[in-house]
Amino acid sequence: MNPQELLLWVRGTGLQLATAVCVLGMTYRLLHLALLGRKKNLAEARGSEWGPGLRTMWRRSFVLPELSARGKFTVVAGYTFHFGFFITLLFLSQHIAMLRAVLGFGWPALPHSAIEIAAILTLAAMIALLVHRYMDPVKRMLSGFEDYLTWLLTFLPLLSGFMLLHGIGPAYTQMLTLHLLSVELLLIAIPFTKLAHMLTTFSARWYNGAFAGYKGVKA
Amino acid sequence: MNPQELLLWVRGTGLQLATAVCVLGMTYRLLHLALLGRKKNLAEARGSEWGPGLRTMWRRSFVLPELSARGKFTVVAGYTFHFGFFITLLFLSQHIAMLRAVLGFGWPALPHSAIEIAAILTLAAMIALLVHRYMDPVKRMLSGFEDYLTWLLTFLPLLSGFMLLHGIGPAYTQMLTLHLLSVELLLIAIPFTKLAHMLTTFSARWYNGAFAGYKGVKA
Amino acid sequence: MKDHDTLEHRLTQQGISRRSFLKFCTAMASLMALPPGTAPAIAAALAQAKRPSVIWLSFQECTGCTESLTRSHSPTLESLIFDMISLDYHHTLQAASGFAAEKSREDAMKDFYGKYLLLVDGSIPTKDNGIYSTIAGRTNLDLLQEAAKGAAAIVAVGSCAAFGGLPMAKPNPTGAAPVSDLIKDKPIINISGCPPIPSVITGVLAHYLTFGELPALDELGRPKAFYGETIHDRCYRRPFYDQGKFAKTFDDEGARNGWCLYELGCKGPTTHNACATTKWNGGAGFPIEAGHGCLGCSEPNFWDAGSFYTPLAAPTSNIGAIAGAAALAGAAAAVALSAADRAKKKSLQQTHEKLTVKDISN
Amino acid sequence: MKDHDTLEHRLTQQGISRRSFLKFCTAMASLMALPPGTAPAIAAALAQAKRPSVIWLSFQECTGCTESLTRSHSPTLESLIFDMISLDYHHTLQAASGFAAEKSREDAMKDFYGKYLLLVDGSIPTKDNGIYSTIAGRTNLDLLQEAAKGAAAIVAVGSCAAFGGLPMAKPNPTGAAPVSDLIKDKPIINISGCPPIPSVITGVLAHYLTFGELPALDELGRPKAFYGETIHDRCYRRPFYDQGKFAKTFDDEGARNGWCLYELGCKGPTTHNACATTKWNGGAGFPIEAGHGCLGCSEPNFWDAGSFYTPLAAPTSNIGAIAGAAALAGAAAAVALSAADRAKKKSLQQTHEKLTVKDISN
Repeated sequence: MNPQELLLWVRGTGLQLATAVCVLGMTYRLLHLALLGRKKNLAEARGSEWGPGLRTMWRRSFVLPELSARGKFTVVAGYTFHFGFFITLLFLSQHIAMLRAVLGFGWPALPHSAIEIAAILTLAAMIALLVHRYMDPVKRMLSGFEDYLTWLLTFLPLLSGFMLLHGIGPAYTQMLTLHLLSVELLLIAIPFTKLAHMLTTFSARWYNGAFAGYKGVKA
Repeated sequence: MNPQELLLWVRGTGLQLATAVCVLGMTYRLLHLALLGRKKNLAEARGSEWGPGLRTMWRRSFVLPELSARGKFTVVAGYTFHFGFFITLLFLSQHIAMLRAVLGFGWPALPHSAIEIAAILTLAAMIALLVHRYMDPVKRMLSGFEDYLTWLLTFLPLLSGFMLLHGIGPAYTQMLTLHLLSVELLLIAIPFTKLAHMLTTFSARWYNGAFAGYKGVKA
Repeated sequence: MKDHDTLEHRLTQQGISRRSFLKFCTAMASLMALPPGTAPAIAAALAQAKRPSVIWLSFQECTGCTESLTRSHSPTLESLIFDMISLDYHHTLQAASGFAAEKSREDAMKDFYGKYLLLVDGSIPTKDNGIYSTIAGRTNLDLLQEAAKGAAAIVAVGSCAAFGGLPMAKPNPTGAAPVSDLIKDKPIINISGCPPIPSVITGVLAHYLTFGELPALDELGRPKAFYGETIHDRCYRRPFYDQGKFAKTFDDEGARNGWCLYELGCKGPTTHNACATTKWNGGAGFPIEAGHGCLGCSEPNFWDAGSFYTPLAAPTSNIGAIAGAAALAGAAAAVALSAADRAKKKSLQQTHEKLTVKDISN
Repeated sequence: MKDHDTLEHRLTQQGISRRSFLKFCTAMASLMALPPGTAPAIAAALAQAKRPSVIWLSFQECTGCTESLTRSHSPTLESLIFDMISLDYHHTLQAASGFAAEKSREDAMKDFYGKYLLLVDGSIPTKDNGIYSTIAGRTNLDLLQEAAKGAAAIVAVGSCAAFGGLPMAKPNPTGAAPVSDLIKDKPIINISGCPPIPSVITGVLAHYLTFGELPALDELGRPKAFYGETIHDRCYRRPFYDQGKFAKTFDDEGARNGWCLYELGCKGPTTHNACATTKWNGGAGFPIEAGHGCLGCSEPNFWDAGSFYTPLAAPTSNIGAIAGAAALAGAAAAVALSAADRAKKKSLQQTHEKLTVKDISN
């Protein structure tokens, strides 16, 4: 298999496989959670579920004052990483060109220098979080193999993408292949790992809010 | 004065003026400190001055465990900013070309992508330190006009240099002029502000170490 | 047709000055990125070079490669060199025809056994015993295998001979194959491109005549001097790629400003060739200069690498349909397993046992 | 010499086909970045354009501008246009000489008062009443002021006329000045460059003939269509600047690889001109393509902007000497003031008073 054939495979069959695994897995997980068949709550509802549920989804996406006990560092680096990751993912022109080909529509890209800033800050935040995870005694105790694996699977697409855009490392063909492969690995890992939190975190927040709302408690 | 004449002035007379002010001011400050005329220590020396002096200069350049009480954030952001600033200053090829023209010798440059990473992390660290200075009640109390001024004077060369390299903002001629002007402002400010610590901090550390060494105390 | 006199002698006969000849050698040296001092060495070697016998076989091809080479931009000298080494057998260019033509090929193969250069353009059909292309009643495969036996080296000219090209594109009805798939025991140099750049083949031949060996090759058998960098590496529109400025259509403002053609499907980043530096038609330009993205014609499988107008970042197969099917399958699995869980719960309830987390499907 | 027939008529007379003429108009439209639909409009306007009277005055110059223009790369059409509008008076190109030449200038100024175009190349000496350059006994200054009065517009051709150029470089012994410093009441267009690109002047004249007005100008009076971008913006070596790959000498590996010439003094980043896109000598190349950095010849004061071989980042004056002198002065001040402090301390000690921090110099 020459480099062009390998690239063609990751742009075609490879991406199809990864997408299939990711979508199938995540649809199953979410729907399975929804259909778990909890006991019907026989108590009279003292408030609505939807309003508080959605409100909690929204509110828990931002740092509450009482949570800053987690330490400013984790909060700042964590938010930098999540925001930077999504800016890089959704506003780099090459990514938009890719999404346009899949979705049929696109949106304006950010200038490359803005993406560059986001990407470098994201990479730096991820490295800092890894170092902190390993240095901090409590975090270290709480971390298992999966935590380091998911870190790596998230880091690789960012790193290979940065190298591709900056012409660092192997030739473009090989680097693009590596970048796409790393993305496909990430897609495949999502349903089987903690990375599934990218969707379940919102349903969990909704459930918490809705539960409190049903009981008439301020969520 | 057309843009070319202005650029010529900042590359010539402007830079001469700024250099003269900076060198004159700093030579005066350092030598004046050295000649302050302290009372001769009549006690017998119980140890040497030079060894402990130099050792302290070196040791205090790194974070001592007991100092981490200052807070991890300030330490990490502070070191990132200082190291990033000097990497950008000393290892960007354009800067080396400039220093070679002045000093008569140069050294190998780092690749642009490495400089870019250093520059973005430096800018981010400086912004984070500014926000922290303003948000933290203690730091805010301790900060005066000069602290914000020196922050700005340090930030502007980095920002204008980043914009120049990335083609953001006005045309190259104007942007290069602005970058050089910001550097000249910084040079002029050094002897008159806290920025003088870039040299005095080392002499102060030496003095502390030498003083302890003379008394035979472990510095 | 077999006067093996020196190149210098022939050049003088044709009225080519030594000055023009030296200019040509210097250009070749710089084209192949050899140190400047090499030019005199090339000149000395070329001047004394004996004319090697060359057999040129054309198989499943469109004659575009020959057209490209004979229309080289400084025809006097380059075509002379080309001419000098290629007279023994060439379908298109030779005067002889029929039995006489085949005879001259057989004579050359016999007389210069082990020493002649074999140039091939076009791919070779292999399906159904190769009957899809025959010359004088013999299949291309047969002719190639026979001619390859006595060849010193084989030069595969054009993407069809080098990588299979258009005839090998899906569904490849003739079972077309490149030379390197069929011949394994001879040095093969691939000069890919559809067509290849004329001065690249002249350069390779000049290198062979000068040093008596083929130049350094990349992992796909192409001379590194010409295929060592991508179109993207040397593209004059590269700054706009780096700045993220892209033409979105072929006639928008970006296209008029000369911005990068990546989003219009340019394959420059993954294509190794010298178009951006040597240019075409006497330096007049190359496709990207004319406002069209690179097709990637010097790379393997370029006809099957997705649309010429789809960005490199885009998938080459349908992702939406796969995602839809996967979502349906996932939903079905979730419903089925949840139903099973509920049934289990019900039966446990009837025996007054309790369903625990461990019991439900995951 | 004064047959004001149309351009179309003259072109037909000269055997220029309508096809060639339309090609020229399309090239001009694309050169000036006008919408594609403009080409027919230019053709229609140019074809019917009456030949405007033009007076060309040459002052302190080297004739390089005229040489450049008359050696334009597609001479048939461009020089025809040029020829058509420039016959009334031009030192170098006209057949007449002596009194006859001056007479034709005076006649043109009288006959077409308020309507003729004045083209100027070379700077104008102003020191000692401008005696450093005279024609027919009259100073350049005098001739310019007289000719400017009746001009519809003035075109300053070349960096000498536009910005003073070499004659105005330090120490400017003749008090040379550009046209725009001396004439304030007429529209002036600066076509800078040493020499300017031939097609730029043709383009400007075609624009004037088509639209009856000068094109949009930048803050230095240059047509934006040609001087809107820097050499650096369109340089084919720009990717290497962005990657930080620089040639360190004119014959190192970087130079052979075609890396950026910034460290060898290229002024491309601060130079506005069209060299990188229009190229020179029929598209053969431009200085950077020949391996030499841009001199910045189309910018003001380019002779005084430091060495052509000093990087843009480097200072243009001696910093080391200044720094040394400043260090000495600083040391002297510190020693002097410290001595004063010690003297003060001593005198205070004698009166048994104490020296405080507030007493010492700062």
